[in-house]
Amino acid sequence: MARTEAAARHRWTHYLVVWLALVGLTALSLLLSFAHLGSLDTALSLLIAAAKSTIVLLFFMHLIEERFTVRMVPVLALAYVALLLALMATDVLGRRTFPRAPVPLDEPGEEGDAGRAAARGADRHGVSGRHADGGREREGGL
Amino acid sequence: MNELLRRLLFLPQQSSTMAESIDELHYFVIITTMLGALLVTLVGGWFLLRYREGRIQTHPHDYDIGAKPPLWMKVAAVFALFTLFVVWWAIGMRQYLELRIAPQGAFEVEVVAKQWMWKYTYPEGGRSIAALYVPAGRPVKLTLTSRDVIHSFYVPEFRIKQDVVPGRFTTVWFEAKAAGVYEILCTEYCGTGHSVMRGQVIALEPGDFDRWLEGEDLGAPVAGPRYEQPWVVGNTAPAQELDLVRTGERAASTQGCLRCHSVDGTPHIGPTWAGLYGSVVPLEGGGKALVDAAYITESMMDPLVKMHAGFAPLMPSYLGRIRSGETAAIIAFIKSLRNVPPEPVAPTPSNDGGAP
Amino acid sequence: MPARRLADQFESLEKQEHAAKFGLWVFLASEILLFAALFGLYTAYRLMYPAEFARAAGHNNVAIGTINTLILITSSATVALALWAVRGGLKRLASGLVLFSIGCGVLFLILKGVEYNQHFQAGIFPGEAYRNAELTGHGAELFFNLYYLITGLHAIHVIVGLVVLCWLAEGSLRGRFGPGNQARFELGTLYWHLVDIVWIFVWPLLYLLRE
Amino acid sequence: MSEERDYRDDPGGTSPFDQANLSFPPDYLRDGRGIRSWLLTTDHKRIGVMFYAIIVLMLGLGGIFALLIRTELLTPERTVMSASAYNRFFTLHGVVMVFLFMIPSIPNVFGNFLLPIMIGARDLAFPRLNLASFYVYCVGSTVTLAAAIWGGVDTGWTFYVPYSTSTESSVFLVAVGIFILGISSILTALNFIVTTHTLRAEGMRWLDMPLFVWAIYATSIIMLLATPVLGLTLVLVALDRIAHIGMFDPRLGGDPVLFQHLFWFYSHPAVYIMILPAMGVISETVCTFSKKPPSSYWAIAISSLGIAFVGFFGWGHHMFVAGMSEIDAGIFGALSMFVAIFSAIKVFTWTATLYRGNITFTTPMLYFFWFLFLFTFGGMTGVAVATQSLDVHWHDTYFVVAHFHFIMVGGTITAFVGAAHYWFPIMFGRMYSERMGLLTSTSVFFGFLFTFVPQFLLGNAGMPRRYYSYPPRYQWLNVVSTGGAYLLAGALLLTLINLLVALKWGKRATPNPWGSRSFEWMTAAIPIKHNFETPPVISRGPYDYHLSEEQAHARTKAR
Repeated sequence: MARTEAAARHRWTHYLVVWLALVGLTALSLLLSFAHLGSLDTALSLLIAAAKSTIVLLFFMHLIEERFTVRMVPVLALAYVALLLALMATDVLGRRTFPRAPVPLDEPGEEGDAGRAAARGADRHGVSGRHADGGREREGGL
Repeated sequence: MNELLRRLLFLPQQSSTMAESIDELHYFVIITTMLGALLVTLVGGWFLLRYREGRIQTHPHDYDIGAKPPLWMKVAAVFALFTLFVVWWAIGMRQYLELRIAPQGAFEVEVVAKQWMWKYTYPEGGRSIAALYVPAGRPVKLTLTSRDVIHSFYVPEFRIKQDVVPGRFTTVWFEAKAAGVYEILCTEYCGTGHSVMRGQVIALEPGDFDRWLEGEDLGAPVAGPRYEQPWVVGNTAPAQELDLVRTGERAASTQGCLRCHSVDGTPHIGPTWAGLYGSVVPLEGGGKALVDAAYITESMMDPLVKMHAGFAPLMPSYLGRIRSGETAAIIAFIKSLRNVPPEPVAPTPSNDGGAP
Repeated sequence: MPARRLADQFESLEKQEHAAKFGLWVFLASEILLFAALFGLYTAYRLMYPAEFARAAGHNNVAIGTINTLILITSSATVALALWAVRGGLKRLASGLVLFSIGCGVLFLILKGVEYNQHFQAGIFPGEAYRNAELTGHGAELFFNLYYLITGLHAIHVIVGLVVLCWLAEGSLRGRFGPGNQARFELGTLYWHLVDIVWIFVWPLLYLLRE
Repeated sequence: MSEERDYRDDPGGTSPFDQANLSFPPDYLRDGRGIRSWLLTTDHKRIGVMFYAIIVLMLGLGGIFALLIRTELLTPERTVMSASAYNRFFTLHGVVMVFLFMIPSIPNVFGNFLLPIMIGARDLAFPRLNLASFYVYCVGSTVTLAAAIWGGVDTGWTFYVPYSTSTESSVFLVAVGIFILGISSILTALNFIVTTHTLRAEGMRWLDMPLFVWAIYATSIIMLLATPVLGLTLVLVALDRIAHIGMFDPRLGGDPVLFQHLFWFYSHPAVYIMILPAMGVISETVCTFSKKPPSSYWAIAISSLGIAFVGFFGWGHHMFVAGMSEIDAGIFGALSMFVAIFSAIKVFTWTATLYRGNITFTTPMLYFFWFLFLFTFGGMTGVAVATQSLDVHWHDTYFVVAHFHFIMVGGTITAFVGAAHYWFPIMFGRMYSERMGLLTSTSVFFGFLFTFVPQFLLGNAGMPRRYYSYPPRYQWLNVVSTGGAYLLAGALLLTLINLLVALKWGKRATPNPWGSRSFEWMTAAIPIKHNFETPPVISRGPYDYHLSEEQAHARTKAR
């Protein structure tokens, strides 16, 4: 009970401050997105999103007042999300033997030479050395 | 030793340059695995006997609730196991990279898989179906893609396998140690015909291969191991001169005809050839047709015009893909089967077996 | 129906309430992994088609996205305040705040609908029906597929959250929740915050990371 | 009202049944009669028993499909069915065995029944959620099986795109069915986790919990975090089939390999959903019948959690030849090894527990012995197939089939049947025939060996899985395997008959027939509705064999 009473002792301004912080971060993220910082964009906006969600978790959802076991639950879940995203991304980024993005298929039945030409192209570019670009648009990166 | 273990473990011949080293790791891993499992079981079994209730009653001092193996033993066991796994991983990873990265200057062939056949395109534009012709003793790199679903290109004797993904180009390479015929299997489940989506790698001596590439009908025997493959009639060296029927048989197998057409009357994807020649068949959309040389030729070049009723329109056109002379030879072969009694080929309207 | 009743298997109310709250957190963890699958696909496809994704994201209406972000953040704050009010015994304030949050949620959905409509006008449909002439290429199609899937799944959660909020509003209007009797109320608010957290990530991914 | 006692009633009991003999409340089987008292029960034991019945039914169904497949494989070409029928049967076999039997088997039957008793709780934390989980499971399995009638499914249980999005069979229904089953899994897992955290009896610390509880707890973590990913992935497949959303469709630029990532992100940890509870059963069995604490309680408990966490790291070793990047192959290969380390720690600990024990050789113990061999061998071959270059040869051949059947059948089913014997007295208050038990157990083992050892050799020889017709050189091994399958099926059927006979005619069991110290045996011969008349107070560990049975009871204060 002690914990909830402690929570009840917050003044309403406490929530106002948290809300203002969230709005501020939102505005910051929006402004940064207009600045077009290139590859920094992604990192910064995700960082801000992480900060915002942490604030919501800690103060709106009162995780800060919870026991250790409860606190571990979202941490664990987010760790697994990170694992899934990281290893999927590693696969996509690390593919060496063929174009990273799929090439369009020919219509079935039609023995188009386009696919074959693409195959040769992919083969040449994708495999024997200059694989990193594979002739497809992948400049920039995330 | 290698040969003995290979036979004990039922492994196929080691016909590629990579196969032997992979098998060596295989022996190491499997022997350790079996010894490990056996050791644990024997120790466990011995404890079960030694400390059984009946014996404890006569030897009460053997029962000790607090008995534990010393800590160093556990640590050592875990450490040893960890080391073992790391060694496996290190060797396995090195070999895997070797398997994945083709050497420079490999002979390149493009492979297209579709339900349920393999098609190959060679650098000079030559093509073949089902049978992949490669030079022996030279690295061959395949670039694979699929037209429909995921397939997997597997040659057990080469210890290679690579999924063939639609919309992507995957590669695999091998170097056949000697001329011969090696089986290709599809190992990624791809539908009704998955298990008949097979083919052969036909490795030729380099000289023979060049002649084959130039379009010469070798007619020459291909030496190699013989598998009992009921659908491939002549994949090893016949002693006598090849006659037209034999040539047709061989052409039918290398062109992949026998992937869909049986020669003994068994129902399959396409109409059986047994007793086909000279018969009158019902056509899709009504009508009948007499199966003669003209009809067969037309069906090969433009299969969808006069479809045998009850079969799916799966057959590709062989126009421009079949060597001169092969058409005639295949017709001769079909003709030679005219007296083989076909089993009642009831073209089943249901989507089972061969005619989906 | 009395809100505080001790089930047989618990020895104290405090423990029972802790169990309920912990259970909800565990459930939220499961929900996060549900979204993870879509975010995983987003990551992979964005790495495959970076340029097309950026161009397609530019087509999304940043204004609507940002307003929706602010709406959800605000509703999250008011829901948190409502819990505070319940704890402090301010029943009318609590129900007012929950009703306000419901309004925010509905507004969010309306704006979402407006945005969907804009996309439909431009011929941006999910899957094979896609027929926008400007943003061609598989990357753009995949982006909008993911857009519909992520926002769709999120919208489902918003709707479920709104149902939960309605239940909270009804309960607090009838005085079912009060100081020391806010456990169930808190569960409802936790779910609503999850909706907010997911959107906090959706917003930069679908709207901000553009050309 | 007399049938269905409100669970909020005073546990001391004033129900009509209690009045007959106030000092002995009726056991859970007799507390409330009539079908309604079962169908609407919130008693975790009754829900466990209901799961038991339906799950054994599913095992039988999956077994029938297995026999059909094996029969077809007797000859290289057609034996009894067409290729498309064969494809439907192996898919059904996989789907039924994995999603309808294996995943819910031990957790939902024995976990449900025993977890609360083992931690001294009166029920699970959310009894109604538990009942909901049961009905969700029923709905899910009905939908899934409806697909079998509605044209069948021919994708294999892995649902690889783009085949699953293009084939003309009822993939949609199955995907929906499995999604629903996933909800059931998540509800059960949530319940177990919360129960373990909040309902431990007074005085019971985490390290006082029986090892089975640790195993179920670890399993629940995996279920909870992995299942949603599969659910969503299958929804995407289903959406593709009805709305052509094409998330993985190469025609629309999608990448089928990503499906495999998401699929195995669930389905690899799912292997541990299946084997971890089995390990829990084995830990209990080995301690009880050796009359010794495990040689390291800590090692088994922590390695359960370790497997749960590290199990998520290995999914990519299903994709070494799928066109995945080499970097990922390296990472996944290395990470997969860690799971094996944790499993090995368990195997060592079990074996060491036998050392200087006082071993009663009963049927569960015999199952333990088979498990020890089959699991060790199956697990080691698991490390072998996670070795990249070897996997290239083995991938999608019968070697892999044999490997995972060693774990699934040799591990999980062995432990499931072992558990069925071990906990039979507490669940139904009767003793089974020990002689028949030993006999059937031995037949199960030999049936198993004859079924699956030839499959290892077939895989080595290069026979791909899911083959309807195969080159004739593989035939004799297939014949041996089919023979073994019939032996295995017969043995399992005999086991079932033995237990059913015991249910009716077995000797009445005493409260603690095995002389165990674990907490579930501290109750009445058949537990009463709320397990304990007074909440237990625990002041000892679950494997304190140095205490006499009376002392053990005294320090549990259960009854």
